Amino acid sequence: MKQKNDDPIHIFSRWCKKCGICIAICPKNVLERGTDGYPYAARPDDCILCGLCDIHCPDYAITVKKKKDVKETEHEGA
Amino acid sequence: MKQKNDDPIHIFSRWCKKCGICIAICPKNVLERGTDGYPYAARPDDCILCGLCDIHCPDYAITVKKKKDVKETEHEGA
Amino acid sequence: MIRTSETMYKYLRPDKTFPHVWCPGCGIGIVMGALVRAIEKTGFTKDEIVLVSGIGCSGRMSTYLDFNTLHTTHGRALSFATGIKLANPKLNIIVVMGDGDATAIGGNHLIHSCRRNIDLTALIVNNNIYGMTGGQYSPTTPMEDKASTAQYGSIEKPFDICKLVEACGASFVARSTTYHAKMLDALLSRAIDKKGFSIVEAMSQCPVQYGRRNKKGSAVDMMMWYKDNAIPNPAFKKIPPGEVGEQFPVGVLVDLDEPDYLERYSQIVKKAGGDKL
Amino acid sequence: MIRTSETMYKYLRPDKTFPHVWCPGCGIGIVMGALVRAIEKTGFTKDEIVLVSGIGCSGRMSTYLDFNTLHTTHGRALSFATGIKLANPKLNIIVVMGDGDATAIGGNHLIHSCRRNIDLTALIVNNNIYGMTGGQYSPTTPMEDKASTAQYGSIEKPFDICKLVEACGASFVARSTTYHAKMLDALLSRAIDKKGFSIVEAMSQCPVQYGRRNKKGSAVDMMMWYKDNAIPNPAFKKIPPGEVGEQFPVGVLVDLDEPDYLERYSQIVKKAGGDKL
Amino acid sequence: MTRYHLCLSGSGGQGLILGGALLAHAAVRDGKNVTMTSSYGPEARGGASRSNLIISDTPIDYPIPEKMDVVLAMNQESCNKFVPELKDDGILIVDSTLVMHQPPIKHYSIPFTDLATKAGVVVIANVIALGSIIALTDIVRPVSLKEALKERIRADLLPINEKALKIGLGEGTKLKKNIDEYYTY
Amino acid sequence: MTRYHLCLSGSGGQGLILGGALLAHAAVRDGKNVTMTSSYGPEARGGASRSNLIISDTPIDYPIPEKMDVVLAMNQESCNKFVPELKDDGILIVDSTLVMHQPPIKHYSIPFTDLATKAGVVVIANVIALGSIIALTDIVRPVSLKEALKERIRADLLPINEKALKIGLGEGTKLKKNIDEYYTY
Amino acid sequence: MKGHKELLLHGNEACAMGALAAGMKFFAGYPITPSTEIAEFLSVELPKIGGTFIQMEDEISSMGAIIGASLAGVKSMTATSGPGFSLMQENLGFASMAEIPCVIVNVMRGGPSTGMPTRPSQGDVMQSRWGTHGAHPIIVLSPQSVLECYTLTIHAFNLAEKYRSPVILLMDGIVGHMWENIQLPEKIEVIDRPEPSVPPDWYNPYDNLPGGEIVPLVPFGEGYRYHVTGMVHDKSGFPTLVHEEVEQCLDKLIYKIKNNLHDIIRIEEYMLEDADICIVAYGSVARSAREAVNIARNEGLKVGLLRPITLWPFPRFHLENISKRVKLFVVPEMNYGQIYGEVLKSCPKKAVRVTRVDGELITPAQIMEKIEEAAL
Amino acid sequence: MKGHKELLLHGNEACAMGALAAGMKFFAGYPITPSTEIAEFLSVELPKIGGTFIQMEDEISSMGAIIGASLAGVKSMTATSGPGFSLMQENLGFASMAEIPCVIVNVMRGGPSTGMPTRPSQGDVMQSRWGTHGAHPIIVLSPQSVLECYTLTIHAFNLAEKYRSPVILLMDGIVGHMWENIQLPEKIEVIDRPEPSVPPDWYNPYDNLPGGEIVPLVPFGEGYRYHVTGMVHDKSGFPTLVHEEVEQCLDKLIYKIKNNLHDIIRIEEYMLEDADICIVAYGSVARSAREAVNIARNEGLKVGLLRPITLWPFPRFHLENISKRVKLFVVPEMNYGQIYGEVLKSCPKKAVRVTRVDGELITPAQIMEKIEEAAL
Ligand SMILES: Cc1ncc(C[n+]2csc(CCOP(=O)(O)OP(=O)(O)O)c2C)c(N)n1
Ligand SMILES: Cc1ncc(C[n+]2csc(CCOP(=O)(O)OP(=O)(O)O)c2C)c(N)n1
Ligand code: SF4
Ligand code: SF4
Ligand code: SF4
Ligand code: SF4
Ligand code: SF4
Ligand code: SF4
Ligand SMILES: [Mg+2]
Ligand SMILES: [Mg+2]
Repeated sequence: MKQKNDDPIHIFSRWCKKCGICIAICPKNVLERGTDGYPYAARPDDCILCGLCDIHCPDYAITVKKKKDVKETEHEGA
Repeated sequence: MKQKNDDPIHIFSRWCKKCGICIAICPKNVLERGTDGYPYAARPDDCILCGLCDIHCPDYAITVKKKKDVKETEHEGA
Repeated sequence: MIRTSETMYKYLRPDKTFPHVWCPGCGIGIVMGALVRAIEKTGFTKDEIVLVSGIGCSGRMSTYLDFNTLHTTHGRALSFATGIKLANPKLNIIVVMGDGDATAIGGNHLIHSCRRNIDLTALIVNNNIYGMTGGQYSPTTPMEDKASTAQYGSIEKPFDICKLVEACGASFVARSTTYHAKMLDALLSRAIDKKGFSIVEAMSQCPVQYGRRNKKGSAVDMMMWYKDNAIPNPAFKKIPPGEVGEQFPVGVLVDLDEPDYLERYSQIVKKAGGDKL
Repeated sequence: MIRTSETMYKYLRPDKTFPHVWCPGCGIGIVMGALVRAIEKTGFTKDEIVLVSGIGCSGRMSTYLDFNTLHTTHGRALSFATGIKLANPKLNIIVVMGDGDATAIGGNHLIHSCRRNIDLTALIVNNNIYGMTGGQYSPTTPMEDKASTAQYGSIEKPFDICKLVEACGASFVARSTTYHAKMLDALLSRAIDKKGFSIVEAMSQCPVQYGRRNKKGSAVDMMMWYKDNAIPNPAFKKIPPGEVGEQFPVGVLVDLDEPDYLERYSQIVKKAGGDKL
Repeated sequence: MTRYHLCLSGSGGQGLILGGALLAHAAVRDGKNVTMTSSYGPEARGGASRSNLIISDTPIDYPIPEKMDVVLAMNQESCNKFVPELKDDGILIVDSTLVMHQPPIKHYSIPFTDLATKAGVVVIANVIALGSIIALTDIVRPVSLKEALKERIRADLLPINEKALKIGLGEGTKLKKNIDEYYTY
Repeated sequence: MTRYHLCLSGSGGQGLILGGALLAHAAVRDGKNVTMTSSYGPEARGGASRSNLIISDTPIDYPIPEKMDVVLAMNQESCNKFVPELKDDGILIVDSTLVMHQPPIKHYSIPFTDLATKAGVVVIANVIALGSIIALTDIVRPVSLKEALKERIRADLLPINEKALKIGLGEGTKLKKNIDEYYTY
Repeated sequence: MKGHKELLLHGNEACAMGALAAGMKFFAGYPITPSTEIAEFLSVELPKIGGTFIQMEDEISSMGAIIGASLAGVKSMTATSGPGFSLMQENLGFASMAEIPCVIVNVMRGGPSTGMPTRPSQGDVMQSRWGTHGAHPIIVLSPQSVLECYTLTIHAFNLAEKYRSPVILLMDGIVGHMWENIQLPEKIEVIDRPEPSVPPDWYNPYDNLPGGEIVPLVPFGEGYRYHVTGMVHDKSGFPTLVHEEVEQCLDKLIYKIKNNLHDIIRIEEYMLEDADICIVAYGSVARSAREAVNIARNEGLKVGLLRPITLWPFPRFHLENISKRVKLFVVPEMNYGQIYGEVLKSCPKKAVRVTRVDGELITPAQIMEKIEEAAL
Repeated sequence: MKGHKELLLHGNEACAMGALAAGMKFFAGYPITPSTEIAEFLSVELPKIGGTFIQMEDEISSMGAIIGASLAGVKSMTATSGPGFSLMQENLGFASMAEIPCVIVNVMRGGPSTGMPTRPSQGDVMQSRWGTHGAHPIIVLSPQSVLECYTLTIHAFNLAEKYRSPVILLMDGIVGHMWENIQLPEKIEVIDRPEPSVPPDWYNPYDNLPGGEIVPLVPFGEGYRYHVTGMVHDKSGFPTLVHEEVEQCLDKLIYKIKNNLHDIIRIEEYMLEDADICIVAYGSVARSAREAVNIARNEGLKVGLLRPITLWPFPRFHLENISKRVKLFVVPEMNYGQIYGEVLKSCPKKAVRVTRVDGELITPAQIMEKIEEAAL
């Protein structure tokens, strides 16, 4: 699944082992398993940047932007 | 110290190590340390045959007659 | 909140191969992430940290992290760590052990480290099994669960690690799970900061050797089980004994304020006049 | 009441040299007397009893008593005993260990025997010191007491053996002292009769290696100290924590009703069909 | 005297040791002598895994096959690593689901893992591969392998494994017929 | 060349290792070479105990004295055991408090333990014995032994030990003067 | 045509089956690669026959437990690899000293220390002889095939009972982890513990009987109450320091083995009759060596093989006899030359070694290289 | 006239003092007869200089702790006897493999097993070489006197640091428990751990440097973060199975010792120049042997003594040189002939042994008996 550059979540599939933990742990149901087995952000806009997927990924394969980063971006955008 | 044959307490000095435990433990103050260091029954008549000296001797060197034995003897004597 | 993935790049050894060796869904990676976040919080430099590990899946942590690392013999990590700490008290020592490592072959060193209150941080990754050697039962495998050497179900009563170390006098005892990863890093940073022997038990899923054999479902299912059964200690204490079931307490379980071994040893040195040199 | 001295002739090996090797006033002899009375009470024949001991002053008991006796390596008595018991469940196994034997080098076997609830009776002769090797501190030497390797006073927190084994799941735990010799034999006979792992800690004076160095007076003085400080458990529980001081509880401390290892193993055998042979 | 050297290679969880054992069992049923050795990564768990077989009419002394008649490579790493052990006229079979960079020599390329996933469970990829190997080489008789399955596979898993064998045999037979088509360079 | 072989023997608690060390120290002060070896019962604690000394003007190779110039026996068992090691003209000294059956050879018999008890503490019997030995043999100078006491004995116990030495020297000197009287057969 | 009971077995599995065939009913162990399959197999099989399997807390206690079980009259064994074998040394010495029959399997992996857990080696040969403190005797057997994993395990139990001694089955990781088709022998000899020939009062468990006959070890609980200790003991089993008793106690340990070398030592000779060069090889390496012999013979070189099946006591006299005939010994080993050292003791001038420590089996070609060098 | 610092010392005490003189600041141990005095002495002395004494729960952890302390940059040691030495074997192998300098003192008592705790022996000589699993190197020194207990302990620390290796001081119980007047040397050489010559990024703790130079071990915490493991490792310290790296790792262990035999091996020769018979003896037995030489010379027999001070690596080349000159080697030992086995490797036809295992020192007369037999 292609990742967009401005997605708050970035999945580094070279390290991902497709365990699905991130998908299950996300409180906002942002992530889904792609047909290739890798997770991807199906609903990136729902993401609240809580970072739970990040800290629960056993393989450090998912990176969530920090809230601050995003806020700044918002400011810039505003 | 000589032991009398009818003493309720018999001290087998070959095994005794003169630790003094029997003397200290006796509730009736029956035993005393002789000049040779070995305990002896200074007041045999005060003995209540409780057996405490017997079970506390670390060297199994002191034997107390069982109450029954004594009673039987008494009967015989009576 | 510290994010694992970013922080990780600072602490992972760049010359190691990733993804790491642990199986898909294995909790050890989550625990290692929490450990790194905890260290990041404490502010210690990499040079000030020594990571000592035993042998086992969890023992492989020492290969990946860029500290002074020591991969000891099976079960003996705490003795090696004791030597390091006493020889150079300035170092902060974290000792990572598996449940087998810490409580089977290494049980004696564990109880004596508690007793001595030696200033180390022990992180026990409890996956209820010997992972590395292929799934034999460990001293924490629940009764009746299966293992490669317990095909008929285990008949041994498991240790409650936290209770055990409490009885031995450990000054800080805490437990968390891979589901409660944030709590885990918070506990770990407290444990590292604590003077004296501190223990954090991290319940961690082994989907491959333990989960599969025991029909515990996927890694996700196992983490959800932690979610359901790990109860914060204050709440846990309120559960009537008859209703505990499989639930277990998490959070800080013991936190004593006692002089550690080194503090006491320095008194000895003073008595002997060795402090005047 | 069973008298020691008489009973003793039935159980002492006639070809051994007496008086025995223990120092004048040493409590081990009293403990051995209590053990013999306890066995006499249980009614087991000498052939049905196996006495396993470790290495140490207390370990010498196995030389003197006319049972099937095994003097193992230091600290490992419980593992040898485990093998005997599982191989022949009909035998009654009593395992005599010193405090060092049982809780220093042998600590791991102790905690695992508790956990497995293996049907053995452990008698730990706790004299708070390594007697045999000349008075080095043991895991039960009280803090600040002196020993040949703690000339400045010990800085290690001692184990409370009974608490430790309780946390490991032992099914019967009791404590007495040489002063309370009658209680000791009563506890020992209960322990022998108990199915499952049972432990009796016998506090025993070592006037020579521990007492002398620590100005505890004679053997008699040390026993009187036991008299003053050993409090029957029910009464002990009522002492407010702040007022406990040096006092410690004696009597039965734990008595659980749980299937022992062999009972559980027989279930396995049944499952596997091995009971049909 | 016929003597075959085989190497089944891949990663830890792919069941290549079991695969080797099945093949070995089948060979024994065919009256052959067999040795099988295996190797793993640096510790007991994880990393690369392989099993090496010798199947021979005569007793086997030195039990390590050095030049291979058949190499099965179930992932990229083992493909890279073990191709050099192939005899000049040896047969290389790769799992095309997992081996992206296929070596520039003649080989059979079959998507075992995909086939397995489609058939229902990924773990039967090994048995599919076995089916293909024996279809392509005649090293053991298919019926012997079927017996071997019966002997070593848990009853409830037998049907799916038998299905796998069939799929593998089918794929192998197809390739054998159209051999040139399926060689990639 | 003078060379003395000594054996101080008794039971575990009688301080014979310390006694040997004191003697050895004194000999070193006198400019001699010394070796001292010791032995115990079957385990570390309890049973018989002995220390063996060689005191010599020249360096010592083989450190075990075989035939003794002096044997001190502080209890019955060691008396029985070590008398055979005495040279024909060797000197046997026994603690008559504890050695009931004295051997039928020439020897000095002194109630060391009784003397010690009378002097206040039983544990100084060893030092009394040392005093007697050096009075009877001139192996080391009394002043050297006094120095040795200072070096190895805790300050608070020094006076009683010095007293013990004096008693021992006195008893020894007495015997030496009246040598024949004190031989028993 | 293959006969009956043709099986495809794993070396470790064959070893476990051999133990069962020998009547082993008690296994205690602690998992370690590459020996774990033995425990795993027995954890399933022992309950089926009412035997005992227990996983202990470590290797020290595993060794303790099998000694205990043997004293209770049950044939017992443990299995481990290098690190665990090191931990067993103290209690192994106890078994030697107290003359307790038991079998210890060491499936050798690459050492020292944690080394290479998944790679085979022959690095513990000297340790198996000298690993514990003090002079002690030991019997060590080395199988070369899956079949021998089975038969030598049975033999190990027989020797253990016969000589009241711990016996070590020293498998290299290749043999332990190899699958091979084997035909189980139809008949096997199983030696059980003999009954005592004297009543309890006459029984001295450590007596020196005339002619070196070995006193049967009566199981605990059968009325023969006696004492067992790791201390030097007299004939009744009690500690002693009496000169003659000490010597008798220790000498007997050595001589009960030494006096029975003919019975204990097994070797295999292959094409040695007319050989100029003798390869000395054991375990899996012997297979490479046999192949090397075949190759060499094809090239017209007179090469033969001596395979010590019993590694300890080492078949020194066989070697000395052969040394009178051959010009050279070639000793290939998966270590730096441990049995090579033993060969040196007989003929220091005539021996060369082939070593390999990287966890791969020595190849016939490597051996041939040395042979051809020598043949020049 | 006696010089300054004339002291009467106990062997164990002298050993402890030697350790302090060498800069040892960390001792971990578990009491055991006859080594306990070393711990007792150091428990008093180490606090006085700010050093660390710790009594561990057993010997396994004692060995672990001294490895840890050494990694933290502090010279460390432990002391034990047979049973404890057996328990230390696993971690001793770790120290070999990970190349951690440390000193282990084994005061040998009668074995095997609990044996004779209060009686001396030389029964652990082979164990000190081969006690742990896997091929590993080791350095073992054997003092003959109280003075050497002091000087060889210092030497042991120096060798440990120089060769990054555990070094064993193998004392027999006689030497350890003997009192003797000694004169401490005025000057001693103390080798401390060298500083690294490269910055952290360039540091490979297990590199094979040209010329066999040994990489300094930088203490943990000084900015050189690296990995230490008991697994076979590459030059940076991480586990490897790559053929060349495996060989380099293991070969280096062996060759760092083998290439420095001239520096490591110490021997003493006494009256050997014109000798027909050479006694090979070490430890306290060497003293009996020297007396025997004197007696023999008085009788006109040309007898000399070779005393290996370094037991391992064994001075084989010295022996071979001497063997060209002498007719016979007589090897007296307080065991059944362990160094005798090494002598056999050089000259099997020329060696006889004198053995004694009852816990008493071999007498000069016993040695003379063998010599006179041979002289006939
Ligand atoms: C002395 C010794 N015994 C046994 C082993 C084999 N071994 C390696 S790891 C391990 C147990 C692993 O279990 P655990 O400690 O729970 O760690 P996990 O793999 O589950 O993380 C064992 C038994 C060994 N390396 N050393
Ligand atoms: C492996 C090993 N380490 C050390 C020793 C030495 N040792 C013998 S008994 C003993 C301790 C004795 O103390 P304890 O167990 O309390 O028994 P006690 O003598 O006090 O009754 C020690 C350390 C040994 N025999 N074996
Ligand atoms: S948790 Fe990590 S490894 Fe697992 S699927 Fe998500 S990104 Fe991949
Ligand atoms: S940051 Fe939170 S909300 Fe966003 S994807 Fe991750 S878990 Fe879901
Ligand atoms: S039996 Fe009782 S009363 Fe009598 S002497 Fe003994 S202790 Fe005293
Ligand atoms: S208690 Fe026993 S040993 Fe002690 S003085 Fe009394 S009789 Fe003697
Ligand atoms: S075996 Fe278990 S613990 Fe080990 S890496 Fe795999 S999942 Fe994790
Ligand atoms: S040393 Fe202590 S424990 Fe040992 S016999 Fe003497 S008094 Fe008893
Ligand atoms: Mg685990
Ligand atoms: Mg004690």
